[in-house]
Amino acid sequence: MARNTRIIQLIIILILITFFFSGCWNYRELDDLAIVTGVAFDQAENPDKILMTTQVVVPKNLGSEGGNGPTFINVKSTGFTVMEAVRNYNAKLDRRPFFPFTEIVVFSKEIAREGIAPYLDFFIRDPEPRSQAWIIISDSDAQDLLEEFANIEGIPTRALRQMIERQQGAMSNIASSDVVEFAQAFHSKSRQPVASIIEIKGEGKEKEVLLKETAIFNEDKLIGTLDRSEGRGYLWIINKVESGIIVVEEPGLSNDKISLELLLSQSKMIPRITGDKLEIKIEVSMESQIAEQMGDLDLSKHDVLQSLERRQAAVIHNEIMAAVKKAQDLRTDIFGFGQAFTRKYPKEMRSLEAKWDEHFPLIEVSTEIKSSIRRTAVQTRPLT
Amino acid sequence: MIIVGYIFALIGIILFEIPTLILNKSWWEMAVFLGLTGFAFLLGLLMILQVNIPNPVYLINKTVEYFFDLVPI
Amino acid sequence: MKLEGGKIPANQLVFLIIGFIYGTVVIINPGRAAGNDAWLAFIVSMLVGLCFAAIYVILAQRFQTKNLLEINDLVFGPYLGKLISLVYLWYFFHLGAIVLRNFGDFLAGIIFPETPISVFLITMVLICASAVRNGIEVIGRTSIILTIITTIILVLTSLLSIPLMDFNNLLPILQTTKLKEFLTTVLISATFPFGETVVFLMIFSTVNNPKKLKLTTLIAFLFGGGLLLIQAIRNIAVLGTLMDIYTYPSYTAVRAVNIFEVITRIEILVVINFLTMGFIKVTVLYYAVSLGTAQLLKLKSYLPVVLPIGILMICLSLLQFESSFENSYFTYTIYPFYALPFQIFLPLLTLLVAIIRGKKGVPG
Amino acid sequence: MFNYLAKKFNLVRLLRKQSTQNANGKKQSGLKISPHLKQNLETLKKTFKESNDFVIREFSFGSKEEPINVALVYIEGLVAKTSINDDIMKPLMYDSSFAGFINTYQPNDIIAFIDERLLSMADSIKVSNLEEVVEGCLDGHTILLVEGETQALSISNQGWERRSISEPQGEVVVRGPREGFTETLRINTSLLRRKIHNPDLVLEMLKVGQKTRTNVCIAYIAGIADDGVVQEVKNRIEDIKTDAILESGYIEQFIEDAPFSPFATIGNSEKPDVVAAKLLEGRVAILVDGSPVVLTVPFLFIEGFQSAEDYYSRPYYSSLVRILRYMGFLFSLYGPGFFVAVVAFHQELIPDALIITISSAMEGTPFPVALEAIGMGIVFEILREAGVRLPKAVGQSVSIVGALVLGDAVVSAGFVSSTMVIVVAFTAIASFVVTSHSDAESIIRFVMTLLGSALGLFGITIGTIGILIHLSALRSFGSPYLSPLAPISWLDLKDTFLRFPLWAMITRPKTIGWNNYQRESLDLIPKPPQKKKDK
Repeated sequence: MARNTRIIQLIIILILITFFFSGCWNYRELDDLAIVTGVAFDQAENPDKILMTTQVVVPKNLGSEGGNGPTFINVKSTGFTVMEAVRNYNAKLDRRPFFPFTEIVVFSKEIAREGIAPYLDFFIRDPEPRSQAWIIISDSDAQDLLEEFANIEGIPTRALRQMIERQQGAMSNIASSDVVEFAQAFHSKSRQPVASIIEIKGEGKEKEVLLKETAIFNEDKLIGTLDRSEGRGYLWIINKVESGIIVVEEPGLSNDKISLELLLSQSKMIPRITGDKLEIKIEVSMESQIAEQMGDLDLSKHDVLQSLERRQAAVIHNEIMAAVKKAQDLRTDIFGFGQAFTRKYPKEMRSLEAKWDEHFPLIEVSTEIKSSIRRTAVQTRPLT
Repeated sequence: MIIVGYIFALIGIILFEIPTLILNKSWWEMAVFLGLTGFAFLLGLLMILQVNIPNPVYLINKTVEYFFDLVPI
Repeated sequence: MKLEGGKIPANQLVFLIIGFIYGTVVIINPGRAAGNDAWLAFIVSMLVGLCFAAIYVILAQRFQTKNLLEINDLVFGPYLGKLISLVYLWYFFHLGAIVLRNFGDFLAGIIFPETPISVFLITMVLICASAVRNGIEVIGRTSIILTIITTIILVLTSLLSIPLMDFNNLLPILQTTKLKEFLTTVLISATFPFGETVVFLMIFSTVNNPKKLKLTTLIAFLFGGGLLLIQAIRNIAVLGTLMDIYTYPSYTAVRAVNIFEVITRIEILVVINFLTMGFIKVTVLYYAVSLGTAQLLKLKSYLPVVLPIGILMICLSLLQFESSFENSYFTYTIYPFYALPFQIFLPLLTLLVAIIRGKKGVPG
Repeated sequence: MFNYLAKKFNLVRLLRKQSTQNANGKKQSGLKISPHLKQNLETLKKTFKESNDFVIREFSFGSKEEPINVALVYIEGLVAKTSINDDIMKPLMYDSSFAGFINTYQPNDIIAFIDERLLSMADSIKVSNLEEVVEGCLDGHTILLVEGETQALSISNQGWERRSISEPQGEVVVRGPREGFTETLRINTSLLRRKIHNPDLVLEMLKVGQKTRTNVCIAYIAGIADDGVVQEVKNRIEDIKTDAILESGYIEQFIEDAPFSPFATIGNSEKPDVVAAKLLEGRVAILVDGSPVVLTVPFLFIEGFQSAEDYYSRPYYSSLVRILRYMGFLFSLYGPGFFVAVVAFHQELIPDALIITISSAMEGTPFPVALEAIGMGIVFEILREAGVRLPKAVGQSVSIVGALVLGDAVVSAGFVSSTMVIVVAFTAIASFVVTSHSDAESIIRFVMTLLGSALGLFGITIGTIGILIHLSALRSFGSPYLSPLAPISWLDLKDTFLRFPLWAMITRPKTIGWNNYQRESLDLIPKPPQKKKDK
């Protein structure tokens, strides 16, 4: 009996004390917050300062009974550091900026060339921003990407994010990474990060944005780009190709093309050290189906199919080798070959790792591609 | 403000414990309770008033570091 | 009259020890220095911890129904025994304050940045006090449910973060870290959390059937160690090279979970784990200190000392570190050596003296 | 604490004085029946304070010369009049002459003679005390007093208006018996007897309430129920010194283990099959005259999640339903609290897909979300109370007005956000899933909402730990309240989250009926019939 009174007393005291002590410090209503969906960094006029543009949604105009006003606003602020710029918002915005729903982080090319690590620290250290925001390098000014352009989503940042995620699933020829992936690669001694580049075309109402190519970095500095086929080469190597179209020429005399739709792909890198030589073998095994045929060859024949498979393998091989060549020319190990060596030859790598950028270009890359064409979709023979 | 709350909390604790102790006539327990509470209260009050109190952990740090120097690892 | 009349069955002790071991490790990562070998370090340190625990169990079984303070009295005589008991009590008390502080640092630093740390300490101590006042039986029963919930949450978060995992991150084994770093990690995680189970010498005496203690402790260590292992593997596999730059790797690791855009940011589950397990850890230590103090002062009941000790614990935990940097310096550098005497030397000494002097507990 | 306060207000001293006075003033028991009929009747009249439902019917029979004067006393409305006419008065006044009564008449033997030869009533006992006469009257017996005798016949022919056995409103089942307990104790015990045809079913009668003298029956199955628990129940009931027991709820509140806990530690049911099942698990049932609600002890936390129907339908679906019940319970505890905590402290937890929807709904509502949650909670409780108390037809319209009109108007007027209405409404529905703990649920829901709005999820977790501590400290007649979860009992988990098939529930609950733990044989699992090997 006495025991139970005690508990009640304690609960009462607990409640009283929680109320007494919590002046509700962290209490912030949803309608005190400005939900940030995207951030863009540009060089401010003062070369020491950062120009930070933030996209904030206006929920009032978005909901089911929403009004007709703009669905988002872009707010600019400057500061010597990211955090200072964030604080400076308070002088500009009627609500406190709230970062957990940030979906993209855009950097202008010039900032990317100087290095983006200082900006990323905020996204990793601070508990608030989401570390899964996509990193985008803008061809022109970063803030322009947050301006309105033709899209279905209604909010530019959302549209950009959807584009990147769709692109991965449907095309797989431009690599992208989020803040954590970028930071992991940047932090690692034997791997370098990549990101997507988006460019703006047209003006005013005609304005549209498109995913252009893959940016490759050395440490945190942008040093080059991979075009689309090199981009897919890169993705083949790191086993991230999900889908895509491989266009091969029809066997025979005509120049007609056949589109092969990728169904399945799996790749592995196998490092080997023989003496002083570093070798790496990329094993790709993939399956595809014929999605489209422009010519009129009967594809149901066994040897035709085999030759198609060979052509397909050649295309993949070329893409891979192009990507490797580009990276080796730029001396930046975006593929994580270093990591692969470290896992297999930790002892040898201890000496090599220090001068990895010298060893990396010397790696001999070979491929082994198991290419197969499984189906011909619903057609077995061409229309003609 | 904090001090007022603090004193209220203290009074609460005393009111919470004392009746049972009186009913059971456990005087020694009461003495121990009051002594400990008094000490804790004083310590807390000093901390609220931001008086510097010697930190026992520094002592521990110093001692262990002394042994570090003694035994080079 | 015994201060604690309650008895707990051996299976409750299992949960209590698991909760205690998993305690603050949910958030604080003792295997920081070992990088991607942390999981291996955990296994080794669990074995070391088991050796520690063997001493405690042998001691407890030798003296059947006696708890630590009574053993000290019996083995070292009333005066020296009291002194040693006092030293132990200080250790438990201080450990409780450290755990509390870790708790407050995390909550006030990450989850509620604008709220003063004392709010969390006071609430936590209050809830622990209510558990302590209810006695060991209630603590045991509460620990069952909390530990089961925690295990479920841990497994769930690990399963949900499988898409983010790259098990290659676990490789290469024992190459990137040097032997010294590895051994340091083993030492750190043997003293924290495994060696801290020395506090159970205060609780072993309340177990129903002391014969089962060995098995119980073994199961608890294996299970608790298993939880740490799952967690360590998850964190390394998800975070990879970034593992060592984060203060709270578990928290960061599950942040990235995103299933169908609906199950996102489940790191709050980790926080809940931390709260419940931290509660068990603080409660056990708090209980040991309260009971010990009452025993030392020959009180009839330990209830009156519970709240004052709570206030003192809050004071100490606020006082001891100026900042979380000092906290982590202490935890990773000083603490292992500070804890070793309590965790291994004193119990070993007690056991040896007991054997030499032929002291034994009266069975029953 | 309450003792302390009572002392403060001098209540204790006052009460002591009162009770000594009572003891002095009361001393009239043990009055024997006197041979003078008139005197007895006078005393009885005085005892009943001339109440007009107390009926005395004096008549005489036998020979004209030596008529035997008798009197029937009873309380109008408690007895079956036709039975008095046909089975008591008629035999005495008519049949007595045929029975050769005059010849064998012996003084001092007349009561026995009437009892043995004349009365055609099944149940009659001889009483020799006026106290017993009064008691018998009050129980609905008809008492036959005879001039010159120091004994009286107490004839049991109760017959009062009673409600027929009907389906209990509170526990409706789709599959299972439709009968429910009624207000009459005897019928209730008979319902139990009809379920359990076993002499081991013990029904012990007690009278509780100094003024109401209510019959209370303790039922248990000897050999299964724990003797200690039975004794404890008896002791606690006998210790009740109060005026009135009007409903089993009175008994519940006087004997429960944790009077300050929001959780009930005594179970109740209106269905004989449920009570029979609990008796067979080793529990003790308490039946109270005048109440269709039967109490069962010990009551465990998980019993709130078990329903009779779980055992009547097949195990898969009942397991699913049971899990849903736990989910509903959790949701109704944490729904508003969690929502407030998330919206006011941990906005990052809201899924991407919902953040815009929720925040646009929250936009422009005048009150802080915590206040909204608490206010809507109160509105819901009011609506529920209004709906329950009113007659069915009106009650429905109240809930329609409440749910549809009020809910819709509140949102469109912009007082409360639509998300909050959804949360509160769903919470409300979820809270109907587990009815046993519904009062605790409402209280804890408010506490959780407060904690959630003060400290976010930290507050909720702390509150949960607090409730867990409280629950694990509770006991119900010796059984830990949270058993079989804590202390954990692996065997009993068969009937906790999942309901195992009946043939797998071999043992009785560990903390309750363990002194006779096997309830069925081991190999009851249905098997295909053995094939004959004749071909």
